[in-house]
Amino acid sequence: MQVTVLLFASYADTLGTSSIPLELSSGATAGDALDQVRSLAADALPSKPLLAVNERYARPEHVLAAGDEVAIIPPVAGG
Amino acid sequence: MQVTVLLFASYADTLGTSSIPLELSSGATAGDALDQVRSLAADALPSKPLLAVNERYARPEHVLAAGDEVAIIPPVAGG
Amino acid sequence: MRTALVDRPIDVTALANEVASASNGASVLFIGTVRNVNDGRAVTGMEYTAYRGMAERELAAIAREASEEFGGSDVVVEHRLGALELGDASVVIATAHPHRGAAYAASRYVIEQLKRRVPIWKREHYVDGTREWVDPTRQANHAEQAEVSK
Amino acid sequence: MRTALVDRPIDVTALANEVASASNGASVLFIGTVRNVNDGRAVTGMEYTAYRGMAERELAAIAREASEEFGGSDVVVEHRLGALELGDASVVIATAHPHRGAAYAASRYVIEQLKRRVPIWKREHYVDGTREWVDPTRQANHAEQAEVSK
Repeated sequence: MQVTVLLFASYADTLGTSSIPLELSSGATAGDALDQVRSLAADALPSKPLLAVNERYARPEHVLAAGDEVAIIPPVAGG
Repeated sequence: MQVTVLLFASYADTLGTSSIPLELSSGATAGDALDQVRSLAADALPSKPLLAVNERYARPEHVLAAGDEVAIIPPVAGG
Repeated sequence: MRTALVDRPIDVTALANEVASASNGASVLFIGTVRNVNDGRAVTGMEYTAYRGMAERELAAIAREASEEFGGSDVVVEHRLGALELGDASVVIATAHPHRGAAYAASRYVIEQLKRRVPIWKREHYVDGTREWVDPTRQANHAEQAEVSK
Repeated sequence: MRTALVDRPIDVTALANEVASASNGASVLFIGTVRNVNDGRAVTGMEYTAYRGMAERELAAIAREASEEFGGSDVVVEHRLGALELGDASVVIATAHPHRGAAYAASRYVIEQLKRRVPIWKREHYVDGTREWVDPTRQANHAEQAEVSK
């Protein structure tokens, strides 16, 4: 199944892109998506960043569905 | 000696005036000034209101000097 | 730092600008307005009066205390006197500081002390045409009695 | 209740008016502005970016929570995105309630939660021409180290 991983701010700079399409096997989790993206970045991303699935915060164990939007969230700095 | 007693808000309404000149003997206190004004008002003023002398809060024992401005302060309601 | 009793509408934006600066990351504005209901009675307007000299002195002292106690916060306060209509601002407190904790704390300090110490009084005008001086000490009793009678 | 991410300057007066009403005796405005110094470095400007859909959703949730937790306070929040100059308001939070305690508490709740949960990021531009994404978790460490080294 295919999901989209979104990157922001410093993480987008690190990867040189703000969006990565990923092909994952059925039953894959948000953490699996993170691991794949980290391997693309030679582990330049932290190992336990905040994650969101479809615009809601989610745990790494969250099981993904085809078409999900997974976001890797750098430390937020609003205000 | 002469002092001036100032009245405000409900106390001014009760006494029908906002300023009363008082003749007091030397050594008289803010509390003495209050007692005189209360007797004018048939004790319609409370017995222990806040007092000020020359624009600063003062205790009833505060000894007055000629020309002092004594204020009897109703419960404040600013804001 | 500036405090004043004023006899005209308070310009909230002007006060916000007055405390704003490139070194202050946080501003807090408190705006007190005339409510249409107080202590359970329908209000149509309000009249504020003060022991002017003493009120100015106390208000200035409170602003100084707030600034000293909370990291040198900038503090500007205006309190309006005279006849006010529903929704009019009776008091505006503007505080600012590099960090928000101090700006909030200074704001809160000023309004609590103002309500305790500054010799200002207000007379409410009610829908039935009557007017009454507000006595916060008596209102507290009413509220307590209402609590008890529930 | 209204929350928004905006790409233009925030109109503080409009937000104040939006929460003002004849039944609310107290309004509190929090205004966060771009500071000229952060974490000890001279700043010349700031760039805000967001995960827009999620940030809007989180911001709305926070405003709802603040209103529910603090007596039905009115809550209006705007957070600006894009390029900001020194002194520009990045966020304005307006809360209002018949009583001031709830208005202050709701205001504080919104800014603390916003800084914790809303996916917004900022890149500071420094005097020396460099730019850096702000990481509050790393700044906290710096501050702690500074404390320890005193």
